[in-house]
Amino acid sequence: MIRIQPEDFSVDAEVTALRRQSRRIGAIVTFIGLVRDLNDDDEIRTLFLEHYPGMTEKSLTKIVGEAMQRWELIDVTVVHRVGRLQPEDQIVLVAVASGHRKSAFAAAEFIMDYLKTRAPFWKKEETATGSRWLETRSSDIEASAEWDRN
Amino acid sequence: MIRIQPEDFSVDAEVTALRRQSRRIGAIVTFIGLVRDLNDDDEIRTLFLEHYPGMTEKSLTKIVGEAMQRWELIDVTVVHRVGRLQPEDQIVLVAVASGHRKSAFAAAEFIMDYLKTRAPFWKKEETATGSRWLETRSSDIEASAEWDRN
Amino acid sequence: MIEVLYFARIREDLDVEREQLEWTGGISDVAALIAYLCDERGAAWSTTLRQENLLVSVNQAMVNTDHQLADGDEVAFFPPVTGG
Amino acid sequence: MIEVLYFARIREDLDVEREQLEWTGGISDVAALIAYLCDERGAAWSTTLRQENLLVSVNQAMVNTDHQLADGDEVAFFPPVTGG
Repeated sequence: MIRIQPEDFSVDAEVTALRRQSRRIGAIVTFIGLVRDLNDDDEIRTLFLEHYPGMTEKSLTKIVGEAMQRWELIDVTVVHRVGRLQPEDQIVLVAVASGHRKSAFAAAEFIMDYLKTRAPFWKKEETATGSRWLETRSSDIEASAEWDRN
Repeated sequence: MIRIQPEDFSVDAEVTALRRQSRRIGAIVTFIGLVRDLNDDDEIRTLFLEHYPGMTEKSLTKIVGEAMQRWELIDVTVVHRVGRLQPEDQIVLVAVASGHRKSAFAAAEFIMDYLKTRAPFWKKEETATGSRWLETRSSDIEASAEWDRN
Repeated sequence: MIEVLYFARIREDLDVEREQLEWTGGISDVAALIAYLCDERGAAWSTTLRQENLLVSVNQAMVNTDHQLADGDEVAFFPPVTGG
Repeated sequence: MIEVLYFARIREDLDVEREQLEWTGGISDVAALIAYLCDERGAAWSTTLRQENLLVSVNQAMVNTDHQLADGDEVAFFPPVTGG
């Protein structure tokens, strides 16, 4: 299940829904991304998240599909927020349910690494000294490229 | 925070408590282990979890300490249930809070891999055809040995 | 007709969110579309659309600038993504 | 005095959960303790305590069978762990 929304999400509600999919789930790995209070030493006031309606959903569907092909998974949930967020707000949830933990860990990390470099979302930080669009981290580009090689 | 208890736990409550530790948390990775309905093709009726009070807590504290030394983490929660569990019950929660996702993913997997081979817990399955103590999976031994080499 | 969308920093730099362009055979591929826009609209557009890290999608799939265009295509220009 | 604890399958096989043994210099290390128990209690104990994958802890830390014992130690025997 893939959802993009301005509203906050409940990790418990999403994990509960995921658990209802099957009685064979032995492992659930979740990733929760939060707005950090400090980023490169400027105090963040708010974070604005823009996306490309339609293409973003397609990208996430493709990324999740690739994960389901690489590993034996039971189900995957991705929820990503857009719009104006505050420090400590939840940004993204990836939850992967699987029979065993190894595939759940690998798939959750894979989905986050690909999401960071391939899904059309853009972050703008608004600080006391003005606003700026974030640049892609080189560590994110490397993490994604690593999966391409394996 | 490390806890061993017969009672169920709330993922939301644990994650919320973890988030209160710091405003610099950018990533939380959680692992939830569940009792699967089927294991090696016998239908599980109940799962009995035994531990070594005192040593189990020490082992988990040591494992978490090793993770904190290997990676830059903000905080770690481990909750492990003992006693009689039913299919679909939660067994274990590992939640790792960090500034960035890479260390959170690695540390959560490390803690689970070490917990599986080093923390004194023992599972007994009670099925329609009798009861049996589970054997350590060779894949768990390999996963733990892999960290020893790196 | 070609629908052109602009996102994030690109949208702000050019001060346009979306527009429709008459499709002519001359705009054969993405590179030709970029050349057309830069020629017609001047320096600011050239600076923005000739950035090395500019990303382009056609019909919501990432493409290279040699991707062929057809009447009715939806083209989008945007910077490297930073979600998650 | 040495406190000896038995867990899981080992506890069930030997039908004992914990016991206290008089400490004598003769029981110098874990191997000597195992030898003492097997000699004194017979075949079932030998089978169980001589299993290749038997784990031993002293004072709640994993040890090898050459670990020296001292008066007041807490020794535990258990099978490979299966938590998580």
